[in-house]
Amino acid sequence: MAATRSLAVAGMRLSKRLARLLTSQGVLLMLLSLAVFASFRYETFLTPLNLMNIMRQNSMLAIVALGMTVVILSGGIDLSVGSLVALGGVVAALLAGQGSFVAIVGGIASTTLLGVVNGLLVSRARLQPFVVTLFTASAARGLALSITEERSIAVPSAASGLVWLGRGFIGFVPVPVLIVALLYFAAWFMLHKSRLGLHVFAIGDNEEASRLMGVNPNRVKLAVYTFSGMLSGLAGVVLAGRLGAGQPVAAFGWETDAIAATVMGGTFLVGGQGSVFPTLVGVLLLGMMYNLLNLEGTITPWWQLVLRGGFLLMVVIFQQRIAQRE
Amino acid sequence: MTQATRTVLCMRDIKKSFSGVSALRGVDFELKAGEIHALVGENGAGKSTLIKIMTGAYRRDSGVMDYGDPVTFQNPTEAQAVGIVAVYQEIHLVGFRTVAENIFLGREPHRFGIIDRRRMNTETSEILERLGLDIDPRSLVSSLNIAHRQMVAIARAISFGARVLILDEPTSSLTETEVSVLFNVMRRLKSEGTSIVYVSHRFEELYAVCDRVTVLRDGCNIVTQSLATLNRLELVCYMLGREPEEVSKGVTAFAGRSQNAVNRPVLLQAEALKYKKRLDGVSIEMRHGEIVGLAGLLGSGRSETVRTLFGAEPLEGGTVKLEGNLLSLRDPHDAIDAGIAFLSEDRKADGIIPELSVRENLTLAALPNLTQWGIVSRKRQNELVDRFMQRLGIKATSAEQKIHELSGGNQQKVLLARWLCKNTKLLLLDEPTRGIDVGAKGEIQRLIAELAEQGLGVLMISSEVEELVEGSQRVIVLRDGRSIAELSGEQKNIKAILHVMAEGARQEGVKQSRTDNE
Amino acid sequence: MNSKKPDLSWKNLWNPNLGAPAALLILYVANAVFTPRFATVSNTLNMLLQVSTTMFIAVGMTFVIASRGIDLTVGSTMALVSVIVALLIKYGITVAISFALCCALLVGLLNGFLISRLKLDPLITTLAALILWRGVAQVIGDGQLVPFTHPTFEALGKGYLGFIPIQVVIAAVVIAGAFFCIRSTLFGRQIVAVGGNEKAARLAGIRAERVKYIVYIVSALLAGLAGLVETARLGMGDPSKVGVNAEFEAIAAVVVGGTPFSGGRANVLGTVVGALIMQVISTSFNMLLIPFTWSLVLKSVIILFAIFLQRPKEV
Amino acid sequence: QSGCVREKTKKIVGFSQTENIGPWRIAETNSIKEEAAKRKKTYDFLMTDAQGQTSKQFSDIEDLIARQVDAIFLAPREYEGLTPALEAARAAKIPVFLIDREAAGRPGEHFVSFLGSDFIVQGRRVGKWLAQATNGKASIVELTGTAGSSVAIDRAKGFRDAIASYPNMKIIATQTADFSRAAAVRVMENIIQAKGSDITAVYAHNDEMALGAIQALKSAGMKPGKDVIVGSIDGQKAALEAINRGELGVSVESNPRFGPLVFATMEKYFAGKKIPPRIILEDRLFDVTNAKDFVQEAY
Ligand SMILES: Nc1ncnc2c1ncn2[C@@H]1O[C@H](COP(=O)(O)OP(=O)(O)OP(=O)(O)O)[C@@H](O)[C@H]1O
Ligand SMILES: Nc1ncnc2c1ncn2[C@@H]1O[C@H](COP(=O)(O)OP(=O)(O)OP(=O)(O)O)[C@@H](O)[C@H]1O
Ligand SMILES: [Mg+2]
Ligand SMILES: [Mg+2]
Repeated sequence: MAATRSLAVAGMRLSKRLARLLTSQGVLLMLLSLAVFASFRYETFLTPLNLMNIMRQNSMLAIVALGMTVVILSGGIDLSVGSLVALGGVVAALLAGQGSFVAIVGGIASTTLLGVVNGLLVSRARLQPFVVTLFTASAARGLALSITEERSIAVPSAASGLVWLGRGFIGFVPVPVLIVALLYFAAWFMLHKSRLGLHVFAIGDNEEASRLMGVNPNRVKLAVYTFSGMLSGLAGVVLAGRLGAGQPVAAFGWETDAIAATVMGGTFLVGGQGSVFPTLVGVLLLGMMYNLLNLEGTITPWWQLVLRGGFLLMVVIFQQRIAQRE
Repeated sequence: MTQATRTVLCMRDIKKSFSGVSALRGVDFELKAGEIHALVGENGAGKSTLIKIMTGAYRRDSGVMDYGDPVTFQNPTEAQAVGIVAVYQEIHLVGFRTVAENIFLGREPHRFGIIDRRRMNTETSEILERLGLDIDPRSLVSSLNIAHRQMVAIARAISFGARVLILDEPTSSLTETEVSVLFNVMRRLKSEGTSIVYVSHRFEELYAVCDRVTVLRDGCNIVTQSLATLNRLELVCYMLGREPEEVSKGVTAFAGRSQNAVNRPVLLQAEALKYKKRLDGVSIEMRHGEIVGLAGLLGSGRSETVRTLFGAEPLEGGTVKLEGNLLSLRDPHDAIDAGIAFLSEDRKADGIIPELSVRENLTLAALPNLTQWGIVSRKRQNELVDRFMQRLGIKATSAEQKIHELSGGNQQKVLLARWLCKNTKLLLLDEPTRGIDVGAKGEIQRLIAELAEQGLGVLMISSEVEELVEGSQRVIVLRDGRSIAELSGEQKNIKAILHVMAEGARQEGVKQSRTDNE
Repeated sequence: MNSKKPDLSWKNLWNPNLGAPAALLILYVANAVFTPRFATVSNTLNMLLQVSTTMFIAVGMTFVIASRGIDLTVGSTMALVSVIVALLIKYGITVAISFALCCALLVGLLNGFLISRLKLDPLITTLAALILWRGVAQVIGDGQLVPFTHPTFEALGKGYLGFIPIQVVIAAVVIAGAFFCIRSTLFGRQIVAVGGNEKAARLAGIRAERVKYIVYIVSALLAGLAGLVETARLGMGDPSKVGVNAEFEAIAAVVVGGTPFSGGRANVLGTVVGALIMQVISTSFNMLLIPFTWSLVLKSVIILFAIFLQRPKEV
Repeated sequence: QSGCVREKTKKIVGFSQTENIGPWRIAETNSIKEEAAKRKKTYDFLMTDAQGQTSKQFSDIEDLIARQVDAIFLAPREYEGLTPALEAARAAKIPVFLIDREAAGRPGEHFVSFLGSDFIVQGRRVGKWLAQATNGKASIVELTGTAGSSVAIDRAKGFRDAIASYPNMKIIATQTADFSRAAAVRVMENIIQAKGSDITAVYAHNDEMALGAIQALKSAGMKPGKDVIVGSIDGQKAALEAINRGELGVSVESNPRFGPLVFATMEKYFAGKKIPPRIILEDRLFDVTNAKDFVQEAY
């Protein structure tokens, strides 16, 4: 009796594992099939240059989406990431005269600070994350525009470290791609191996229960919003290095792309379930879509919007189907 | 025998109010070393609130708490750190994390912040084994049934090696065997010097394990006394604040009710119900005015049976006839239209709409009847609410109070009223008296019997076998998703039911339930 | 006995529900003092005029959020309606308006289908639909502005009833209707029940699926109405700029007004107050000629403070 | 099928557009597309849309390079931020022609040539015209374009240059209306509330906003063209019609029809001819004297 039950439990766990694997590999599957389609249709798709382009172009969004994923896992949402990217880039560009190190640290510090503000408002003041970050987003955008007097700030070529961060290579690997790889591994490790990570999942799943069991939700929330703010700043710095300029109007709408990538990766918006690597796949899927539209090059912009919206919807439905099968 | 003299925890003049409504009005409470201290009282007396103040889950408005030194806990973590651990009334676990993660949440074995999962899992296995539980530490909590979740919550609390262990109605969803395992553990902990606060509405349990009892009523402590010197009747009187002669005798309020519905017309015929792997041939036939009990072990499919009858789960086979009419039950709406009502076992998830008022919750199902041209008549709504709040004795500051602010028992009454204020023919009750105090329980049982006398058919699930024996005319026993026996008359006794539940229907003289019909 | 501490009683006196009206009052009074020509009839009417399209959407959004959803498509719906009505107005006002509203209905139906039938998450679904419908609007209008002249239709956005702009009158009617609907109708109560606890509502016989369907349709239709008014006011259809960010303004109005995201409560009057707060801020910033960039910062800070005033009490 | 396998006989031209919002941009895109369609036999044409984002435009150019185009037409989002993209194109030996806005970099090195209008001059011309029309005495409301865009910055600068020499011309309010008619109506309404009849002139960074402002003025009971003189830039059809109605005072042309010129320049380049580093378009000025004659050909 007991044996059959434990066997049943084991079986159930196996099938759940499989389903979860599919949820993450569902997007991977889509990504691969899209890639296969593209390599037949466009002879230039499978060139090393194009593939590197895709990875490099999307590394900033990937960084932002990582922060978003962690916030979403904790049951929150962060709409301020786009504005923070702009702010981080602008601050870095303004400080670039003082040397790369100052610029990079300054850029990241400024957004980390705003991440802390988000975290405090959400945790201490118990405000709803959607609203808090909606308004810190517009505040940060306003700040970025104000301190630059609405202009883009060129990064002087003297700030070689900053430029290297955005455009450099180590061996044949672009630096931004390397940063993304490191960050995702670190975040994966943090989420699945550390106490903090477990607590992120726990409060995202059931905050009240976690609180009663001795998790301090305020501290965890503060941590995730700070983390997200920090990553946005980093993405902004990398972007400034890549473009050679800090732009107050940069990264408009990245928050929705980041959310879309997270959801495409199968992380549930209610929190508590999901992982980071699928988000990366989601980012690449989004990026590849843009890349293909460019390679095709003849679709009018409005049809591009229709295709994007339709495609996103399709992925979401697909994910839902897989999740329901569980 | 432990000499229970030293005081571990002492609370004086604790006050707490929620947005102006007093839950506690100056409670004193004293817990001695190595005792099991029962905390009893009607629904809404303030037991859970007192417990949450002990652990820092709520902040008290005033009063002192002495735990060696005067202490004020800001949150449950601080209380845990000094050895005060609680299992709360609503099971508080994190669904999509594993059993081991839940048991160690907030105090994971770790090195530089990195969790030692192997140690966590092995220690969890040990803890579960000690409780006689066969659960994989790595399975997700959401995949467990309520009883197992409850046991996991208890295991978690026990594993702290706490000085003070608080159990708020831990047994409300456990079976007898699990309860006895729990009691053995409690006795052992007691012998090791742990003090336990134990909340339950089941008196046998109190007398089985508890040393002393504190009775709360309306946010005040009425008495603290050794249970050995207090008999049941006195205890009930303290709880209800009434004189002994007012309090009726008998185990349940069903006792002595007329039980005669043989001549009434047939109400429900459900045959060979099938649903996923959980139900595989359940047949039920019942008449107007009949109370039929549904017995079975945990997971035997009782809840699924009533849920499919109500259209809450899609039926995958079998037929349901009400008064001879074949029903097609696609969703609860269809069932309600046909005159079926359903009270779920999970009040919080399936019953109440927390942010809405008592009035809205009570009239929710009846709303279409109170509506003309799409507009809800406030007047008729109020009349209805007044009538039923009075008839069921619902305790609330007003009909406009939010339902989540009521205590569990009163919430249950509101939910029952939700169906009574509509014309129903068949009432499906899943654990209608779970977590409800004696007073309210009696009222609800009386009410059920009264309704049956008026011609309503009642199909009732209960884990308390006495309730089934005394309350129902017939008891149908389920096992592994099948109806295996039907007991009535002489056969309908506790021993027989338990036997069939556990062993199947091979006992002589027990009528086999018919899957083929006459 | 009566030795209550003053700060305690103040805390008890303070009702978070009063946060939004109090903020509105403070803002209005402060502006009346500091901003020249602010507290005049004409300026007040001007503010009401400007806020009315936001009001339509915000009222619809209140319904959606009360049912524990969210609808980001409203801005794109406005754009869609805008192009369609501008393109069709030459076939007569009835044809144009009814066809445009049918398209809005379609948007609502699709949202409803995806969210209540396929059980997709509303945020991501309507986000995708937002992109999709904006694209469709541009495809239909070929990205171009569609100018037209039709005095009767334009009156919807430019006309006056007595001295009150017609759109303000319509907004007042919509608000009154919505208030009544939430408060006294079966449908209103069902929305709140579904938002409060969908499972329980279903078990009480409410067809939650249908309720959600209708909620998204109502929201889309109100967005369509906003699109009509906006188009009439501009005298042209504009698929790319009409309704940009309208969804966020509406959501902000709803939340500032005290309807929580967690659903189960709908405060229509609160939403009205919320929308007014935001309008007062932007009008006064325009009038005080505060540079746009700084006004973004200031506005956010003020609104965050208004929300902070309404934060839930701790137990 | 331009997207499919490449025919080696044809050259590919890629056009990276900033965004496709508003009549002006769309007219520009259409002009280039039409011109490309005329040369279908000799050129394949690809177009990308950066949706107003420099970072996307950078990626678009990278994609065009990966696609191995033979020439790139670039309508930059902004002056700063595209230099690395231009460098990448240079490394891939792909000539770039900047149109309508400049980008940081050296002509002949990072890009072949810049073709376009001078936004500062456009602003200056409106300023001058207004000064004459108002006899050097005006209280001006300025409606600026999208915050942070170089066009808005340049048109503001040129205008200020022009009125600097007139002490009685004052800008009494400057607010952004995002190049959009809807936003302009709103913003103007609010400014009218604040300034009322003080306003005697409006300078809008594009025609769309001017039309919005005119609408707001009319509904406030003021007479554009009489009480308030309105000047703007772009020269789109609706604006010329407004000039004919007497509501709009002036619209300085900002010609969006780059197609013929940019293709011609590219062909010259391929033919090995020398290309000047800046090709500045002659922008016309439309006012009541000539608007009638051009209203038909306007976009
Ligand atoms: N969060 C809350 N908000 C408002 N009122 C509350 C809250 N929690 C409890 N109350 C009120 O406090 C009183 C005591 O409730 P409590 O839950 O402590 O009762 P209880 O003795 O545990 O009852 P039960 O046996 O039903 O569990 C009740 O009247 C209840 O309405
Ligand atoms: N395969 C399963 N996966 C998840 N949960 C299950 C599974 N099988 C049974 N359960 C849960 O086990 C519990 C008991 O099942 P069921 O409700 O059918 O039995 P019951 O006799 O009514 O028990 P109870 O006394 O808890 O009401 C239910 O809550 C059900 O959800
Ligand atoms: Mg309780
Ligand atoms: Mg059950």
